[in-house]
Amino acid sequence: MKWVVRLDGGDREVEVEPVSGGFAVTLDGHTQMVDLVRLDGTLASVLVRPGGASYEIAYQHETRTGWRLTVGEREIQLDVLAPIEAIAARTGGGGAGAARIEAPIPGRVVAVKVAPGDEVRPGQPVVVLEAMKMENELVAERSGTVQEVFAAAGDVVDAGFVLVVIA
Amino acid sequence: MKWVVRLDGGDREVEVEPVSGGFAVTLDGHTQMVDLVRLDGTLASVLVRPGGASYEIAYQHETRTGWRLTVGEREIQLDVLAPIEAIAARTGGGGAGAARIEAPIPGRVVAVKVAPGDEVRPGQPVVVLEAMKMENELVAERSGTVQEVFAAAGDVVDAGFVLVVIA
Amino acid sequence: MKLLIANRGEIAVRIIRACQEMGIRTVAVYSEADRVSPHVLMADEAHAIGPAPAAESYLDMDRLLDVARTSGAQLIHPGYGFLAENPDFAAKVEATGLTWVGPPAEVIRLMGSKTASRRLAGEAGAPLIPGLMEPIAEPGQLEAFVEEHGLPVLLKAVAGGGGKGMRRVDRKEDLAAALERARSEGAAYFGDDRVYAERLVDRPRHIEVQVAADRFGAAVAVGERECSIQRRHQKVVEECPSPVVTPEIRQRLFDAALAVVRASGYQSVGTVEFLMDRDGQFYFLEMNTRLQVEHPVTEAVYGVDLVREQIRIALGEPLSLKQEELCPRGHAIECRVYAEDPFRGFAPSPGRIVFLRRPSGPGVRVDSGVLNGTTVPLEYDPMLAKLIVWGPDRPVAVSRLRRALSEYCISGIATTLPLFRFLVRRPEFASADFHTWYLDELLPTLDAGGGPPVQAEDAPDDVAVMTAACLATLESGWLEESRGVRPESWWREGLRQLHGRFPR
Amino acid sequence: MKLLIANRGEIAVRIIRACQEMGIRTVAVYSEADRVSPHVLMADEAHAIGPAPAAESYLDMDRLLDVARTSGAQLIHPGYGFLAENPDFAAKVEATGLTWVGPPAEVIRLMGSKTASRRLAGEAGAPLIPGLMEPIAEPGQLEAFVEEHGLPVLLKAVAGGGGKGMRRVDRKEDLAAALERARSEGAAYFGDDRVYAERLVDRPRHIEVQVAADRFGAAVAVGERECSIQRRHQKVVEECPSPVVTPEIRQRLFDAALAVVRASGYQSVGTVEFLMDRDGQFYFLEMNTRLQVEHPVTEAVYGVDLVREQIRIALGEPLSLKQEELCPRGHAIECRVYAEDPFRGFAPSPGRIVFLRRPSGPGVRVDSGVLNGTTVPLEYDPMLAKLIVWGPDRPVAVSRLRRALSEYCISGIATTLPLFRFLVRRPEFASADFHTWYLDELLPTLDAGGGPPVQAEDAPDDVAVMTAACLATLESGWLEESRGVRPESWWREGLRQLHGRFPR
Repeated sequence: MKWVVRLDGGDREVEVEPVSGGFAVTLDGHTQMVDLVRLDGTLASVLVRPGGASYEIAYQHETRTGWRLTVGEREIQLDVLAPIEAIAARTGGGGAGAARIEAPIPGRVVAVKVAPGDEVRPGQPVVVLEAMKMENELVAERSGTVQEVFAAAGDVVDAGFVLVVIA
Repeated sequence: MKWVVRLDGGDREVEVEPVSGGFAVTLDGHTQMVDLVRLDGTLASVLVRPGGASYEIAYQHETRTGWRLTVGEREIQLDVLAPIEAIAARTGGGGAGAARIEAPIPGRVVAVKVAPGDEVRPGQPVVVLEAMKMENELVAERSGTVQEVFAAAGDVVDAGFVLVVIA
Repeated sequence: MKLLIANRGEIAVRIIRACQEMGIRTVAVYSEADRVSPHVLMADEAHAIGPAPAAESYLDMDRLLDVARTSGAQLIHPGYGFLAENPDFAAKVEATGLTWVGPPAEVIRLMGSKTASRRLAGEAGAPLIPGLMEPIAEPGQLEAFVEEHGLPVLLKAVAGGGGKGMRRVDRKEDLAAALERARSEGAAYFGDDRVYAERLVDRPRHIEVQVAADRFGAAVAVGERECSIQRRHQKVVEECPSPVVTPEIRQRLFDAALAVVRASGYQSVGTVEFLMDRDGQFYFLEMNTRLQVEHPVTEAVYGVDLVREQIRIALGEPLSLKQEELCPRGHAIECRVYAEDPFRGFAPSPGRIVFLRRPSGPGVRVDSGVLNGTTVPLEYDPMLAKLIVWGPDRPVAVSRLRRALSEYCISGIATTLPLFRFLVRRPEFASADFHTWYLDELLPTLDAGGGPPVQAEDAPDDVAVMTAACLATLESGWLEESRGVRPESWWREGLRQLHGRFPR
Repeated sequence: MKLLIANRGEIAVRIIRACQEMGIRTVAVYSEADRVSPHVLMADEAHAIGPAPAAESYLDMDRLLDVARTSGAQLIHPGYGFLAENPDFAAKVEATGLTWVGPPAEVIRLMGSKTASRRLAGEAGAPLIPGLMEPIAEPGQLEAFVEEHGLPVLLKAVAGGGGKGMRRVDRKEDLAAALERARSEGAAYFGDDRVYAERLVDRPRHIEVQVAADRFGAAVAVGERECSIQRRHQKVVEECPSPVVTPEIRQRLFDAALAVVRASGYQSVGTVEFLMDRDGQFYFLEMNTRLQVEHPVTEAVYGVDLVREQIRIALGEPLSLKQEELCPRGHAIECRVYAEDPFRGFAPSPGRIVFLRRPSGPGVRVDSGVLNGTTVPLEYDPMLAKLIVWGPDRPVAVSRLRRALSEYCISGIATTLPLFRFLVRRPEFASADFHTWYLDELLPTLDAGGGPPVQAEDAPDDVAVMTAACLATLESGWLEESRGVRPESWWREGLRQLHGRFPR
């Protein structure tokens, strides 16, 4: 199975094939054996062969494509995309397709500044989200028409919750 | 909802009614408020009102009617039965109904000494179960005919697993 | 005997543990946000005291006294924060005939005033930072002070504390406006618009002395702590002993601290705080009339139990600690684990903890106020837990801290753990070359990008990339599908369609 | 530098932690039963070494040396158990050019023989229990010994150890048969049928001295431990210091232990074990040429890191410990948490751990070899973890132990935790009035019924009864049904039918 893993803005192509004792994973033309065992829904033991390097990895599937891994002392956020998605995401930025405003951290919606049908410009505030004592303004990243609004003032939302869809 | 809770061989009748903030629980004619919150599948916080006594209770639903609770420093094993079951279990002991030989601890089945249709006498060895380096002989508690055998030599079974049913 | 804890989180847990070891029964109180908090689960009894906002629960004095009365508690322990330094609450508790686990109300009141406590400390012989001894009545006083002592100066709210209510002024022309703002901030935060001025000490170290005194006049200094690693005047890392305090300085610190204790009639455990300049001169800062967050580093090095001692003193027993028997051993460091993202300006990060693993093993102690699977409430101080390590000397303690940090894992929310992992590898940390401005100066210089710089010994990106791809493969249902099982969720179905366009 | 750990469980974790703090990379090995054990997860690399049975994995010397070679490890740490006291393995390791973290192979071999080590200790001046200095060649020697020293006597396998291979004889007419059986047991367990005899010490205490010696001739005694609470010669609770050892006895114990160390040419950390009779006389028992399970109580009281010291010695560094600087502080107690049911004859209790909560807070250390949600394998020693508490004196340590035990929760399998909760409340435990037969004599006297006697302060039955009824109600689906949701499982359907016959 082929994936494009996006990390710090860079894309890496990865191919994963199940084999006895784990996965054969090809990255940058180099294939290694990844022996991955999940202990529960949040923790995995990973051994990479040859070499046997051992990693205890806590993971969260945060959004549809977004994963957060704790590898050793590092906390790493990355997106795992099907190849077609990676291409769409890269070329679609300017106009086509829908853009979603997601809650970057959990919080309480203080205000929704748009309604379906509104035109928005890049940088225009769309939602105000409060977490503890700080207010965060979420802005539109591109111009378009507000298609759907999934939150209202007073709602408490998790990270990754889609607040507004702009078409 | 009415239950009979069996603990150390004694039966206690308990009535549980959901009320706002928990359950009204009547035991020995005395009703108390039990505010029970489950944290996950194994741990509950219980506050008993009035008084507010707080208990952190780890629990396991071990067999169909069997529960094991850790209350403070005590580990308590009890059966929670529907009233009809309690009566059946109490009157049925001598002859009628089926008797089940269950694995008292997890282990590996070394030998099954009976087959369906065999007649057994009380005290007759039915299954040999090994846990670590010890072999435990499980014996029939009453006479009857072996109805079903659910285990074979070599099986690894959990506590409470029904090995043999005697009718 | 029964003790009510008017607090929550890790300090409530700490107090419950001390009580359990002393055979004292405990009464917890909880707001609606805290029904399944650890202190509720661990106490002998627990009572609801109101909605989540602290003003309607943990700060509701009458409600707390009510619970104390109906539960039959004889003592009230305030922990730190909330009502711990509120003299009115202490007075109410005592008026009700209950025992207040802390110093007398009038001592809390006296030391709660920055100017009154400065005056008292100065009279007792503790060195003071040059500054005004009285609140500023009119701007001319401030100008005269600046004329004499120069700039920069620090304007401080008389009622301030815990790093709040301070304003630095560098230019003469800003003085008047700064005074105005400092006054209105003081009024807003503390209900007291009085402000005074001190000379600003350049890049100082924060050194504090742990004290304990009983009602019979006995008092001891239980070593010093260094708490110079702060962010915006809030302590983040603390250690005992201070790496720069010599035996000679230590003796003078102890003398100054005990002079303040005696002059104020202090009874209970408490902390006398000092600033130390680059030349090793130290100055009285303030006294905290309560248990400190960082008390465990002192416990680790001196082998004492400060909470037990505090309760014993409150019960009228004489001090069990004797100055000549207090003998430090080794070195201890504490890190405060907050639900904040240190590389995004310490943005708060409430949410649900989905995975929690605490470090353990030799020389490691964790005082935690959160459970796996529970939600960190939005309403309170975001400190989740404290990690304390001890080692026979500072280098071993530092390497142990590094090891313990690598074992500590909290997923689901951002925490300050990555900051500590970064700090513990800095050369300034190893050489203890820091001051109270260190962190605020360091963090903006990092090419942040939302995280600490990656170190050579860190796990490589490749491992994360490969692991994420394997996890996505497992969750995609593709493995089931290739065994003839159809994926069922919309997400899996979508993935299947997307992948269907590519050769496998 | 890289170190291979030829072990599993908590001791592998302990060694990994020491290595991490020393900057040494670690190589774990695992059998098929241990793929997700903590030591595999924590090490820098991990290699499979075979199926679950120890003989095919953790005892497979060639396989271990293979992994050491291919992984590039320079050191091998054997932990305790498995190959830790196998002189052939130590010799093979050294022959391969690797560094063995332990004493030289010939010292292991020498001290592994009960009679040879007795002879050596006696010649070095350590007091010996009256007994034969050579294996019994023919029954007449045993009869002559009994003629001189009386009964009862203890027959011991020359190659025995760890409490195995011992047989008590009380009657003269049983001597011959007992000797026969002891010989065949020795042959069966240790491949060595040689047996010797000692006078049986009545209700002795087990006292042992922790030692450390380097290759330059320096040696220190790092205090003593008392390990008298045993079941069938296996230690269950250990403490440091011994509550009955006076400074004068301590000095004599240290002298005897160090004499044995010097006479044997010992290098590494190790333990010299003694029995002490009711009059305070002590006798050399044996020397353990490895790290002990109970080493953490010494670490807590003396503020040292024995594993770090052991690795340093193996690397050829001089001892960092000096006798005059070793200064005990307070008291520490360790409990060994086994997957065994102490109130059913210590029946093994393998299975899956469904809930695990470890105690924490001041003075508490847990060295654990298991994770929540994992299965305890059938194949190995059933020790899951060690709980170690420290307090400034023994009474505080005992109350802290009690508190920590109340926080410790392991569900899913039976453990020895209930035994410790029972023990810690016994008056004999508080007064330290015990001996090595104490537990074996006490347990049969209990009106067991499968658990410890219920104490007055225990939670009442009613709470369990009410809670179970509420949980059953929640799980029955009745609440959903009363809201119009039909129960779906067969169990819920059955319950609904049963309850349907009764009025609600």
